[in-house]
Amino acid sequence: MLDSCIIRQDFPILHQSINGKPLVYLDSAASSQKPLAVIQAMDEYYRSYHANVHRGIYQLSERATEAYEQARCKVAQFINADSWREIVFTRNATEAINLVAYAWGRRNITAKDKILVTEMEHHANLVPWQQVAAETGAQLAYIPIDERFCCDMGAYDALLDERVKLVAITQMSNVLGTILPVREFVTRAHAAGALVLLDGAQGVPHLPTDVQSLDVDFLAASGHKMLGPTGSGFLYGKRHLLEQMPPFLTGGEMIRRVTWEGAEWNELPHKFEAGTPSIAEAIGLGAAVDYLSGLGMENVRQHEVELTRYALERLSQVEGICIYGPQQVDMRGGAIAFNLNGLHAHDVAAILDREGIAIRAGHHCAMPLHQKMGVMATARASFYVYNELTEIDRLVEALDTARRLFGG
Amino acid sequence: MLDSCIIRQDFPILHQSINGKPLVYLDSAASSQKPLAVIQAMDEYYRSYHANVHRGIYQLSERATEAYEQARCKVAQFINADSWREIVFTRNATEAINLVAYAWGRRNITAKDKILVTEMEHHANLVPWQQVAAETGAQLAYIPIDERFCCDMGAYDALLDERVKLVAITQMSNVLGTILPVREFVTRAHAAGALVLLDGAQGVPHLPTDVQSLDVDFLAASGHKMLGPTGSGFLYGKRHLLEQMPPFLTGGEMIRRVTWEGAEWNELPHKFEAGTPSIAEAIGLGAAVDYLSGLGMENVRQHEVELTRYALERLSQVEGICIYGPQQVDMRGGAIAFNLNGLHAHDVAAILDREGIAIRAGHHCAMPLHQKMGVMATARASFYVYNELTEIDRLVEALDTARRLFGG
Amino acid sequence: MDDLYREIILDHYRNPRNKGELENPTHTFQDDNPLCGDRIRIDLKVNGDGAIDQVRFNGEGCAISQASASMLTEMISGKTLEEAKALSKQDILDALGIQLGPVRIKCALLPLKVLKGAIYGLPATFDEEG
Amino acid sequence: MDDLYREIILDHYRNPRNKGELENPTHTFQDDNPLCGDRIRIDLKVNGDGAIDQVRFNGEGCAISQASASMLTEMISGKTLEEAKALSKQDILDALGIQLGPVRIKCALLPLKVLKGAIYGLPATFDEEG
Ligand SMILES: Cc1ncc(COP(=O)(O)O)c(C=O)c1O
Ligand SMILES: Cc1ncc(COP(=O)(O)O)c(C=O)c1O
Repeated sequence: MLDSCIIRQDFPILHQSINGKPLVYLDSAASSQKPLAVIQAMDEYYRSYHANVHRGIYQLSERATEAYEQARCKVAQFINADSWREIVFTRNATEAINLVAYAWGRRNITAKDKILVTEMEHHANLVPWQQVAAETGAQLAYIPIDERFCCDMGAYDALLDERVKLVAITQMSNVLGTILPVREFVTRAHAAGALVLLDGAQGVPHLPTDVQSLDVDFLAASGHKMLGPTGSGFLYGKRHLLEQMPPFLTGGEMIRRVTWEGAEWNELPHKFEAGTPSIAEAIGLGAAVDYLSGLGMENVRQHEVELTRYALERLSQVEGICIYGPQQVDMRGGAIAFNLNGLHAHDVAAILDREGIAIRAGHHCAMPLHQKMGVMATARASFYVYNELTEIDRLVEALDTARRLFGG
Repeated sequence: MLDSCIIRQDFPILHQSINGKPLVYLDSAASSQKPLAVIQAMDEYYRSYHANVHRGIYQLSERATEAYEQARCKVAQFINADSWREIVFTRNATEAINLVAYAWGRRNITAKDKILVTEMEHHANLVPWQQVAAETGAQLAYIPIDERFCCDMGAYDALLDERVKLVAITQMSNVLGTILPVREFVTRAHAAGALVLLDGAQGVPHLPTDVQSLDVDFLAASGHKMLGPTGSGFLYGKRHLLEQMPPFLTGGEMIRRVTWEGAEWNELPHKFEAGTPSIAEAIGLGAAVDYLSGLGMENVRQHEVELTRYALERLSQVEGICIYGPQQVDMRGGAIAFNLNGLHAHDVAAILDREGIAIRAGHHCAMPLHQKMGVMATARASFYVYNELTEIDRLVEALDTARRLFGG
Repeated sequence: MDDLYREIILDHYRNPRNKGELENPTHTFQDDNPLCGDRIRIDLKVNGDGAIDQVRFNGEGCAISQASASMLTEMISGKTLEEAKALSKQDILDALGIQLGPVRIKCALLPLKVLKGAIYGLPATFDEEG
Repeated sequence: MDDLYREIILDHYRNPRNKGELENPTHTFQDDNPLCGDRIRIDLKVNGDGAIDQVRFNGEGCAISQASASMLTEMISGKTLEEAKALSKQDILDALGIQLGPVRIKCALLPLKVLKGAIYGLPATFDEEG
């Protein structure tokens, strides 16, 4: 495991008490905390070289441009993209998926086509495709999950006919923790002539991710879930696809030339970045990527495997608990959804908050999945590099407290 | 005038030297610098209460939600919106305009309709309407500017027939400095049955702006040009219009309910904010608005009037200079575009950079306007609350240096 | 141990008052909060004098929403419709007597929203501006 | 006073070499950088041995782009097409002998881009990755 003692020193937010108890932050699947390196990179930008990028002929602007574009290169390397031109900065994973839905989906999908998503998708990788389907007349079909909380690959094969234009799947479920066999999904999709969009919002922060070996066509990710600032996210797209796509948002920066009659577009990736970009956010994301690379993504994954293993073991002993998700740690990440018998998840979260423990409760932006599981809400604990085993002990104790309070 | 000595203490970036000379930052029209209050508000957020907003039942998330929504209220008050529900946070003004172009424009504008824009629009308020026109078959017409660099209101009247659905105009030109008679534009547009979108990217940072008294239907603005962080901007829209519009980006946060078949949308303004929002950015923008309100927008305007008056006077004495924009300070803001006879604007900017002076050179995202003025590029100096008269002296001296270098 | 779950709230949650449904209600309404899955239905029987003779609630959800519904039924039993209409958000929060964050406040106010829906025959809008 | 505008650059800018156009060029190309409005055209006359007999450039723009074009014409005069093809970005930057930021570097390289366009009959792509 990583030495979380050392890592925790880099995260100022963790050194506080909530209701007199040391904070235990178990909601990284919603948004991760930020190391000093990220906070300071942005602070330094604002204090010493903020300026608008790309068109400035003065030193502040040149420094800002260089830092902004360097951040792009770091992200490209982090996911092993072939070129920095394949990285488009966005506000979050949601915007990245919408970009594809607007600039590729609405142009390439027609009434006779099909889009496949899994039953465990986050709304971000579901509602945009419902909208594309509604507007184009295409059919949206769901790849079912089985009783082990994994995708039913036989059912996937059965759905995958030549009408399928796009398979949009998550790399890791934000509810169940399930890790999908992405390479397998891609091979079959490509054989059927479909493209694959990977929602990496949960996967990229927690798993080594290589877009070239996965061979996905698009990848969306959230910077703020991988130690980066809010307002940061990105889209990766294969270059020839991005080249063919029309722009999405239009305005300054993304044009080469504008006349009274119309406009020519800028080269990649600027074609997809209209207006003043989120400069500090990109720089912060670059620092986050450096931090993660410094730890090593294999080590990050291993750290979370250990936390998850221990958590599953300890949690399964809590009376009346129901855990939703795969049991085997090699098939899952560190987002663990559960319910306590007879307690609403909101009440569980509220009691835990009193104990200084931050977890999430609700549908986690996956309402259809919850409907399928027959519950309106679940409680969810999720881990990251700064979590340690003793925090899981605190979680388990607090759950016992909650059970006693409501049981009695 | 404002006491820029005191104000400058709040802007750490200004206390540096470029090539051994104290930095003179004259590019605030591209992006303003940030006061400590803004930098620290974001820093504090990341160090002490970062969490995802809106759905968290723990204290960090509740604090973050409260700060995020308070920032929205501050922005609403700053432009005197009727309700915080009329404020949608965006990355920048460009995204705000695109939101309207997608969610209102493409739904309400048809082949028989007309859109009017002025000849001095920034690409952000031009290219999106070219795209709407191209996709819907509507006609895009240009309200011409006259030899005083003002809109020809007679020509506007002549263009304004019952086919016009939208008039999209800038509050202040980012090249010419021209302030448009917005109320007048609106009265005539509404009489003709057209809506008005105001591009406030330059206006809102520099002029007291009251959306209710202006009666504009939409207002777009950039947070990063009004002392706020990068990645911040907003759209104001009249509530009944926003209510009627379908969402733009879809995903988490913006839904009320999702089923396998489709989704119901959340209430305003969340319907238009898909995915994890730019939380630190909104908080930073709130702090920026507090800072500006503390100075008083009337005082900000007056400060810039004095700077502009002095700058026009001093610059007009520079040999071989041509200034593009109105002469009267009451008709204009503090963005001053010019060229030196025989020198390319790039060379001017590069020489000025050697003197520590940051100005912008190019087409300033207004290529058609430059085409009309018969130049490929202009140099532009622009002012904000932290600029002082002596910096204008430095600018004028450096222009003389440039002239000598290339003239000789 | 805990302000949020005062004994009275736990008591109403564990032993809800007036839980169930009425056969022929004069007024009925149902709504939910999809964010957390709280669901509340309220049935009223109002007599000729405009007084609430009988009230029942049904539903599922967290302790706050269920306790709030149970307490609300006690507050309005025997009252006139006019008195019930006059109930404010603050009355509910006072009865609960706890501090609530932005998410939980929606749980607490759902029953009142449903009651107003039953009385007016329409979903009430609680605009936080008001 | 200034590295960016070394005397040699100012000299080429003020007194451009080989400026103008050729009557019957064997190769010609024109391109611009719309960001700043720099525009360059290059005409070549290549003889039977594949050597560049005559070269002219025309255009407008900033001192960097114009000086770069002027210097480039001197560099390729009398050279073979093969030698001209072999010219790299670095060769141009070395000739200018100055440090350039990301915006100005495009100005400096526009003439080379146009030259390659003339030789290959196609716009060259300068991918900064390469
Ligand atoms: C699997 C998954 N996809 C997409 C998203 C959306 O991410 P964002 O809110 O950054 O757009 C999330 C985060 O909530 C997620 O967990
Ligand atoms: C008049 C005007 N409109 C729109 C914009 C675009 O602003 P942003 O880059 O923040 O989207 C600008 C800024 O460059 C501007 O000056």
